[in-house]
Amino acid sequence: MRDVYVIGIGITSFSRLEYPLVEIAAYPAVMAMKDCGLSKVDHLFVANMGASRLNHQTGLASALVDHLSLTPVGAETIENGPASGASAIKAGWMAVASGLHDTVMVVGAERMREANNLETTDFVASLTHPLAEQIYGVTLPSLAGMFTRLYMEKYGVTSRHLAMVAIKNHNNAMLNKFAHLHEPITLEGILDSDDALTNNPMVADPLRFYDMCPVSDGGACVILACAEVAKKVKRPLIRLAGVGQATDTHCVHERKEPTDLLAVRGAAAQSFKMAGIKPSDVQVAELHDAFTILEIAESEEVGFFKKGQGHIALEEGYTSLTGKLPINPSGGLKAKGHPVGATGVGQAHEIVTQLRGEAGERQVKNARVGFTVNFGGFGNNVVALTFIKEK
Amino acid sequence: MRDVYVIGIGITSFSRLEYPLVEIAAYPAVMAMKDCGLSKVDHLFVANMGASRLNHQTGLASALVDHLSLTPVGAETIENGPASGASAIKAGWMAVASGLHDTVMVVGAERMREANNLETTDFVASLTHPLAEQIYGVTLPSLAGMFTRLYMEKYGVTSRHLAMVAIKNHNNAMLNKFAHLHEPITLEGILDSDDALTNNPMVADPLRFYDMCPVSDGGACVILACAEVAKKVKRPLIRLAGVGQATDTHCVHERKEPTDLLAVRGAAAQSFKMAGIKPSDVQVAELHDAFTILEIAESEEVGFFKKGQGHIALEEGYTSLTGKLPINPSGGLKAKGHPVGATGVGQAHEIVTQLRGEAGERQVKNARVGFTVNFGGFGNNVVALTFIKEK
Amino acid sequence: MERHILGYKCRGCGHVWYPNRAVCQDCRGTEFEPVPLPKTGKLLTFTVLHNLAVDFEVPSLTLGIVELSNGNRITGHLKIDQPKIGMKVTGKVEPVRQVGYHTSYGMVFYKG
Amino acid sequence: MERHILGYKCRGCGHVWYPNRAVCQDCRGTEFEPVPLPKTGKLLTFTVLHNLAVDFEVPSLTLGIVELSNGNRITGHLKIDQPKIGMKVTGKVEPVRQVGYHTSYGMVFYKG
Ligand SMILES: [Zn+2]
Ligand SMILES: [Zn+2]
Repeated sequence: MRDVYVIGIGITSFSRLEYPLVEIAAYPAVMAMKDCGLSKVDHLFVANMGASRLNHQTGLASALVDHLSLTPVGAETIENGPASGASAIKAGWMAVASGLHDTVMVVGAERMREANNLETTDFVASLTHPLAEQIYGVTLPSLAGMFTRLYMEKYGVTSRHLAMVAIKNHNNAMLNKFAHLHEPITLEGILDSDDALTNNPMVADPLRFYDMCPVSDGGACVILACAEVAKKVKRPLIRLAGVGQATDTHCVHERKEPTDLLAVRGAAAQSFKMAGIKPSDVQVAELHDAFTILEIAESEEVGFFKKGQGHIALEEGYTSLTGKLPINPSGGLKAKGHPVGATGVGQAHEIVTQLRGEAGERQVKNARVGFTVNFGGFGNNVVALTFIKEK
Repeated sequence: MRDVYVIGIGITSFSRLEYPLVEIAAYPAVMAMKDCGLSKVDHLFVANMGASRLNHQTGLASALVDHLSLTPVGAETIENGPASGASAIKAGWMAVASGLHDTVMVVGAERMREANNLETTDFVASLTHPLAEQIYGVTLPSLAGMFTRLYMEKYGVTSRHLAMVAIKNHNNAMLNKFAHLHEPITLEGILDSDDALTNNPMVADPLRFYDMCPVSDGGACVILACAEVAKKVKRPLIRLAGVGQATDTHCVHERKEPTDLLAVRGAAAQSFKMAGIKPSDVQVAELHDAFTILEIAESEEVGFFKKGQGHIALEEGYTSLTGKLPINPSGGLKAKGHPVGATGVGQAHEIVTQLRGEAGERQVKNARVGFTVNFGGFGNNVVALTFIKEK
Repeated sequence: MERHILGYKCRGCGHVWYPNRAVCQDCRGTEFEPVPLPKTGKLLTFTVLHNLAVDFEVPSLTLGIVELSNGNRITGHLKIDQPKIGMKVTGKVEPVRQVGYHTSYGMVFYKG
Repeated sequence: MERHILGYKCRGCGHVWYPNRAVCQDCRGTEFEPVPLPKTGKLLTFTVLHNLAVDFEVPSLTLGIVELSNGNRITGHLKIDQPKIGMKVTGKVEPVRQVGYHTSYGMVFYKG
């Protein structure tokens, strides 16, 4: 197995984008090609979840490979729900590590805001079990709500802790021009004031509006390459050192300990093992905070903190931009945005930007080891990536 | 790169299936596990195109991996339009060849008949270019119709030749219990009699009803493994010896010679080269005859016959079940059926069945080298696989 | 006739699964026999959901996970004013969703 | 004002692409300027399509590919009784599809 490097990156704003999906996908791809100076690649993987239903388009990878004038190279679309992005990166890693291809472009793209909010909610809910969850109107927020209630009961997490995740990530997003939300929020405004319930209504009790990520359009791209190509390119050497994946029961109710996220635990352990590092070696992480509770729970499951201690670390500022282990410096899904198929690629984009030292005002100092968790469904298919900057 | 073998296969009937999509996917998977005696695999790839739009389900691979009790292994859904199946097999091949996994299950599944015909047509048409084709009501049959008209003009193919493809493949399907259509047809009935235009109306002039494949539900599975595992399993050794893929322009109107299928040509050439064989070494082939004209055109592009000579070979019985090179012994998409995401896996299933010598009444004698073409969009993303039986 | 939600009992090891699966997680058996699930149990967790899919014509839904008396767990609707984790509940099979002409039946839990 | 279908002229090499692409196939340039496509050309191939998507309220559509006078090719509707490969055609930009409130305009070709 060969070493695999990220040699080029690109991203769009995560927000509402008024151009066709293939152009949302092409923009970061062209940016990434310019970033590394390559004009051709050997293969294309596209991560997308909603094109068929929300945008009336199938065969997106085939459309993109032509739009980028990369024909006749092969192309596939990879779907793993909201973890499609990291799954596509995993596929690209496999293609390069195996020696089959020297360069692989991975593009994540999604255009969700063409549909209205009810349609989008219903679309994302199609991840749940058709016969045992969907028929009840179960949505991802409702699963998160039930999970949060148990988490609070068991570990002493409060609404205040959840709000602190939101505030931290909104603050980080203020420093990220690509982020969807540039809106500073305060405990006063979303929790303590008389208007708090109006500003921040219940959505899936105990989760409130500001505990949820926005619905975003957006695209991101990473170009992967073998060492030989990576060394020719005049960019910092960022190695995709660890790739882990694990699955869990489809129905949340089947999980023995419903507050455990075993797929996160398994994927992270694999990723660290492949990279030859420990959780404590990680210096910057992007975790899948589609709901505020998930940042806390994942930070425990991957091994940064003991189970039930994530909210304490948060409270102590350990995960702030200036803390010992900044989590979601980009703003996370919570404030950077969540164009589902693009999210995992966007996380990798942020980590590479950080490890290169190109993150500007939100730069985590001297970060050499970065990590991402991309979470499919309600944690039933999770991919975790480890990135290491080489000298 | 390691050698990769197909060690287990399974399939459902291609027809109308009244059970949930995940069960359509699980049935052939269980059959394939029983076929090779494995109860666990290292990874799952699912090929599917329509679940999100037609069946209101996303994250199908995550659903299936749990339904088969294969958690915590990783799983992804791969989409490449009607070539999703072969693309997923390619991904599985990559995972085994690279040494990352020893065993990979590839399942193709589709449930299309839950939707009505107009919806299905519109769904498949979402493969065409949104701005330059879809807005005109362009569908896959209309692209095939325009292609056929030129092919007739240029190479002397007639409606009679097209009907002969249909009749041959319907006859083959009569010998395949898994086929969708068990309906013998004659030149008299579909072309020569007074009732022919009623029996066989124009759909996309010059293509008629019997030039089109049916809309099918169905699933198929192949389990891939490295040599070490393959040799332990008590099944004939069928090696996936060649994997080729190529893409072409999204808009058919952009192709310099609109009667050329360059992606078929490129994918086949790559596949043969990797397998170390020539087109003339192939003894049985499954070609993507979603429209009768495609069997003829592909048989030329892959190098079985010179360009413009495919219909002559057909006429001479060269491609019949008892001919020198039987094409579509299963009945092909035309009569076996076309559950889009499952089709490529179904083709592989047939070739493995033939090379094993387990095809019963439709057995091609002493076949040792088999070949498949799986065609995404209207030929803009094509995957070609070569299978060789080892002694 | 009283409606039931079905569990699937593995013919190999006797474990009852809900919902159904093609292969038993415990013994890898592939044959199952449908058995009615019990209707009483205790509430494990719940939420009140305010953003609903378009076909629900109510302002909010209370959803919960219940551990049934046989140990199986199930997701369902709660028709309970002040649900509490750990409370005893009893289910009835009722219409839970209407999409076009298709009515889905599912478990609706009441207090006690 | 007369409507046009736009081609995209590469600022690098001058090639006009239709439809647009992000990268020029010939010179790998990424900047394009929209230019109106000519409306006359010759018919390359066509079909009469009888199975239409649900939003077309006509029994059949005649679709064709036309090579325009500048060499670009375009797919469009034909309003021609007896189309023949090679015949001269002239296009007008007209409504071609209505999905809900959204009208798409495209090229409709007439004889001559
Ligand atoms: Zn069992
Ligand atoms: Zn150019």
